[in-house]
Amino acid sequence: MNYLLIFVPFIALVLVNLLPKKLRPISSFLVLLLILAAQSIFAALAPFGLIRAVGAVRMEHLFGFHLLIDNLSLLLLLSAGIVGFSALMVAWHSIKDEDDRFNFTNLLFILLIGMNGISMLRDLFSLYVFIEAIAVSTFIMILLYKAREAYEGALKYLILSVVASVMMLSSIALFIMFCGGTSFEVIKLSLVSSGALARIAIALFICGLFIKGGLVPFHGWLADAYTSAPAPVSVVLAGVVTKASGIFTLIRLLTAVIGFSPATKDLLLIIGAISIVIGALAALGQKDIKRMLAYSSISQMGYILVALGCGTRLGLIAAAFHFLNHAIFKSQLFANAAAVEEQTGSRDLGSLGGLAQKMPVTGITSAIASLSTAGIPPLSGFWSKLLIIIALWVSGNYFYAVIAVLASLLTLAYFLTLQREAFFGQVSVKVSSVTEASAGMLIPAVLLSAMTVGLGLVFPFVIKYFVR
Amino acid sequence: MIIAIILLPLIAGLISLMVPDRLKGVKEGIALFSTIIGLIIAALLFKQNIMFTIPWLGFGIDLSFRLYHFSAFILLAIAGFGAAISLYSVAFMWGKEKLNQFYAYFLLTVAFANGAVLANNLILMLFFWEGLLLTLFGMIIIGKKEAFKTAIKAFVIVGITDLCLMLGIALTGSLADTFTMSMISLPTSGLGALAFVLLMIGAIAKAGSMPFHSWIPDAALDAPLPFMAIMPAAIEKLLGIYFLTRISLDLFRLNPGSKISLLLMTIGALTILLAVMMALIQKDYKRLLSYHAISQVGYMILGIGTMVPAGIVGGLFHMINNALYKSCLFLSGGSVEKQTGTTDLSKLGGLGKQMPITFICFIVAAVSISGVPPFNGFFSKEMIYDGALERGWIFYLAAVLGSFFTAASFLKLGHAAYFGKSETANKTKEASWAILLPMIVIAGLCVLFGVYNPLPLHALIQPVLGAKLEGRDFAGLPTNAIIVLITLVVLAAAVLNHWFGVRRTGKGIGAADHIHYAPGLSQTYDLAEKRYFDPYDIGMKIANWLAKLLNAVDKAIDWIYEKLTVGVTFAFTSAIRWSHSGNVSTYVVWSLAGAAVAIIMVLIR
Amino acid sequence: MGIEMSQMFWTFFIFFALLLVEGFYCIIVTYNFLRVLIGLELLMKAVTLFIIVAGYLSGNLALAQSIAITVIVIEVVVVVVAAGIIIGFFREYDSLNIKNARSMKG
Amino acid sequence: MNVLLLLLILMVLAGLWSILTSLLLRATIALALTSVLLTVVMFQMNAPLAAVFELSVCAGLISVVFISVISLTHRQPLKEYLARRQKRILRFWPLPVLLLVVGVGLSFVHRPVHIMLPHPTAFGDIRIMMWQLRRLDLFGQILVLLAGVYGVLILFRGNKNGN
Repeated sequence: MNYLLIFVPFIALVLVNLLPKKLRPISSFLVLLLILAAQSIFAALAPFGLIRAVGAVRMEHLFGFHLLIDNLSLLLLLSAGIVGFSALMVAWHSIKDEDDRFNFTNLLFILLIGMNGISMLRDLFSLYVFIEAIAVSTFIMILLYKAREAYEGALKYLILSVVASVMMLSSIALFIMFCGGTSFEVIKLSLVSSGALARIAIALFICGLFIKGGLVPFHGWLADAYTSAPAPVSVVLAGVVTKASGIFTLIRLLTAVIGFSPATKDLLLIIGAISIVIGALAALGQKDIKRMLAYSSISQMGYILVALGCGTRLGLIAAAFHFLNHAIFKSQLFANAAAVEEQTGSRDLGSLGGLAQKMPVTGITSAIASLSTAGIPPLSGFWSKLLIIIALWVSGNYFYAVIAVLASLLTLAYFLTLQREAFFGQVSVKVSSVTEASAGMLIPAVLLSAMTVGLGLVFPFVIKYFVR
Repeated sequence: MIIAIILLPLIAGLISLMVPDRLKGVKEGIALFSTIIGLIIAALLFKQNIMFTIPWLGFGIDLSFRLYHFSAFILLAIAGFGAAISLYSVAFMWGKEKLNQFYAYFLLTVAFANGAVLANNLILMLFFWEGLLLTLFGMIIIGKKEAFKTAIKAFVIVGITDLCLMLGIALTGSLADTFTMSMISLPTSGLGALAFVLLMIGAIAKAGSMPFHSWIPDAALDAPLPFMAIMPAAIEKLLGIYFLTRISLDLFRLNPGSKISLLLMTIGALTILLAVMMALIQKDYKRLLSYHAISQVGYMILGIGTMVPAGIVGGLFHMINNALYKSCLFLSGGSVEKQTGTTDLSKLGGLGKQMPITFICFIVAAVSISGVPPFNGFFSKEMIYDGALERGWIFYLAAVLGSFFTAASFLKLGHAAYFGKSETANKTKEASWAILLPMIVIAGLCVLFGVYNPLPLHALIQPVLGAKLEGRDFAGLPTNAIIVLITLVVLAAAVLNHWFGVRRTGKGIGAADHIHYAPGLSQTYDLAEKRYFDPYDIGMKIANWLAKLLNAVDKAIDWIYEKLTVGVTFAFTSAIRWSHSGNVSTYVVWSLAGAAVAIIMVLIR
Repeated sequence: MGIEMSQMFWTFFIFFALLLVEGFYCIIVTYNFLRVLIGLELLMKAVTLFIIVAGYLSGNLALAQSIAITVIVIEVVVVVVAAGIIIGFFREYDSLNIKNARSMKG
Repeated sequence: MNVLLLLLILMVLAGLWSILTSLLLRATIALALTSVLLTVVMFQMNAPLAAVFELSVCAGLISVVFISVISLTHRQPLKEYLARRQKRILRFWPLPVLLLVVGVGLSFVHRPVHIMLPHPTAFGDIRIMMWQLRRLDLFGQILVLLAGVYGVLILFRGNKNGN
């Protein structure tokens, strides 16, 4: 099963490209949709023992490397499946040109393989390679339409991404020198006896991941890249890609390799708190829907980070749960933004207004996702924030707990601004003839907001998923 | 059994959500059936004691339910209202849109409320508590087209207070080292006080007290009427006061002299007065009632806040009484709306003849809420007065004043709606039996609980306090004759005031003018009028001014919710925006600086 | 080996650091995207050097070489993609000046 | 060791040249020179395979890429270029100073470091290492290359609208 998760998409990618030209776009779309759906179902059901990971034993000799699935991997597999599915649905309707669409599916294939790889890897350098594969395909995805702005966003992302690579590779070199290898077991074994330079290596790698995940003050590229990316790309980018290469890898690293030392905890807490506050404040001042969502993304990553910074099991569960929630509601919000942009041709909050009357489904779903992000009960986002705050409080980080609560008010403030400017109030002149988006755009939004509500309502069972 | 009462409405709700709108009668059947079965189960469960715990998530979060006399009593009340209101909804909502959603939310509300009452674990309770918020959101949003904004407003206000509740629960849990409610007993000092206040905010916000009330009047206009009868008037109140009583009596060791008690009483007194003054100037049937729904909570909070047996028993008794007469009032409003098509008081009038049964039910409920003996509101209010007087005359004064205004506003309401004339009055017919039956039953209960008050007090309320009752029995007639006398005087004053008001202004209730300006009467009371005129006018001016001020306060609360955050953070925001210059070099420098700081941190720790 | 090894490490480390300083300085100070790309290249050179040094000093040269080769492959892909973006940027703005890439701010 | 030291100093100087020179073409050549020097350093350190890669890919391919980008984009008039040349000194004079300060400063730091010997399971042979133990990296490389291929397809394809 483990190998299938990366080889099936790979083989499918190759096969799809061998097809006659006419068949390519539709077949690649359908195949990828199928794979994503299968992956989501697998990841959702696997923890309950409903699907067995079959045939995982003998394959190792064939490929000669280890891919291990644990519950953390399933989390990323699930998020990648759900978000990829939604992005693909959005892409099918918002990308008009067939070639562009085909290129998008191809790159999404690569992203999917990359993320699946990341979820199962047990080697620091292989992790880096997969992260880089994701990054390269992301640069290209941002430039899918070759829009004027997109060059700027892609270049900023590229430059900071190389800086991140430099940090991570230096750290890998230090690990080779002071631990004698790059696989998780080797590093973990020798980390105990290592000195200051190994600790610097850890810090460097974490900083590289911070850049990839867009935490303050490493976040400069994030808002520009998200804003300038085409609609379906920003769905997948904000929903899971940067989180997979940044935050997820960090969780993996912390749990499997380096553990929680007081210094790491402090680092996570401080960076997390700064990200929460700065991200939320920056989002408050935005006029562009996507940019606002991008900054909100930074702030939400901060929440995950402070939860990790507790260093407790509960904190870890909270972080994982928030990771999933964020994947769901943020990709949904970007899907909504895509629908708004598609129908009105504008993302500027100043020129929108009263859209809830014209686009009721988009209005309600985006309200649900916004409120979930802000941690308004009983939506799923509330539960993860509750867990984060409890985790912070129980582990004695009262100051950070208070920051987390206050910042969730800020979150509420900027989302209310968004709702008020875009969806409430008088129907502005510009949108007076707007109609609801097409069904294809709405399906992911409705699906994802149903998930938000559903996860909130069956929270007890969801949390069991993570406790396992 | 204990699980069944949660699961039954839950499943019924989910089923009715799936029933398409075309199939008429199916959803109604499901709702009626499940609520009546629920009522039977609740009756069977009554007087039982069950503890039910299965270990669950770890971290002290267990699937733990506890049935004892208090929760059984609330359970019974919820089931009763559920049955009555589902019967009413069948008639009221027949043929409207989005019925499957309405019944689904309604049944889910009942299910979550049952769960919240039964839960013996704070986190589990919070879970059900939040479920209610979702159904609240859903209920409002299926109303009118503009309901979207109101729904968000309600969601945000209740959501924020629930955040407080959540913090309170986290704090309580860490202070008490357990989330199991029956094992918590904390002092209210230091962090304990903070925890109590946080939990209290959640509880009184659910009950709809000031300053968390402002969504209720809006929702009164936008949401379907049975929703108002069940959510703000009955179930939320029951839950909020239930939880407030639980935290004040069980979870925390409160004593009468404490600051917390003072805080509760102040909130109660302010809520009574401010909301009732707002009610006085309303011109819409439902909106007027919804402000009373807020004001009556004040009595309960005041009663429980006194922390003396008379007050607590009074508060709880008032809770059940209020649920009765307030839902009866809302139902009467719905009946009027159904028959006349409007709730605007200036368009209503003369309905008393055309809708006699509704009128009688309204009168019963109105005199109950005004505290006229021997109806139920009278007895519970007397107890609250008794308790309040024990703690300070100022609270007593507030309660009595509130009573005065309550009576005055209901006189106005009844006068405007049921007496006099209007264009539509003659064409109006009495409502159908399914609408009348719940009203009659509830009105009957109002009388029963008043005339034979030992029944509710002995069977339902006094066991809750147990040893804290100090052996006293509040059943029967009130013991303090002076308080009764004052009450009667106040009621008489209200009637007088109404009479003068109608005489003086003649507005809103214009149909009654000719009686008051009849030649013989006006000369007889000329002198009295001259003497009474000025204080009354000034009084009314002050009242108006206060009402306007309160309106401003109301607006200000809205403003804080919506604007102030933006204003305060604007400076920060613009500074941050300025620093994001779009220059990639800057971003690289930030990253490097961040990495440097990280490395230094790692090295020095 | 002890002290001698230690000395060698610090010597190599100094050169690694100098190359990093050059690279970052180039990224931060120059106005031309191609020069920024040259700065990035210098950083990658520094890192490749450091990886090989790590393998050389710890006797783990096989691992270090295989890692270095992978890094070089990735590096060339990134540079090619970057070159493509820069050419597109030039077509769009008719200039390579980095100051043109400041339209998104705030 | 002395040879290594010399090569490294040369490498830093070549890097410095590539930054300080005012002509882009020269900068590219300087970068290639840096690459070549790195190759020699790698040979000196007994890493021939990586060295060959570095030489062929970095010194060769990347230089070609750079030069083609320059030829596609470089349209600066000579006058402007000469004017800018004067200002460049203002921006770049701190670099050599900075390098000196960093170099001298770091040379005072001599803490003993504990270098770990290779893990017992590690293989000394690069071929075994690469083809048998690090297959996942190879798979990752294929992914990166695939992404690069799509990048070239998308980025170098002319705009459909004919621009």
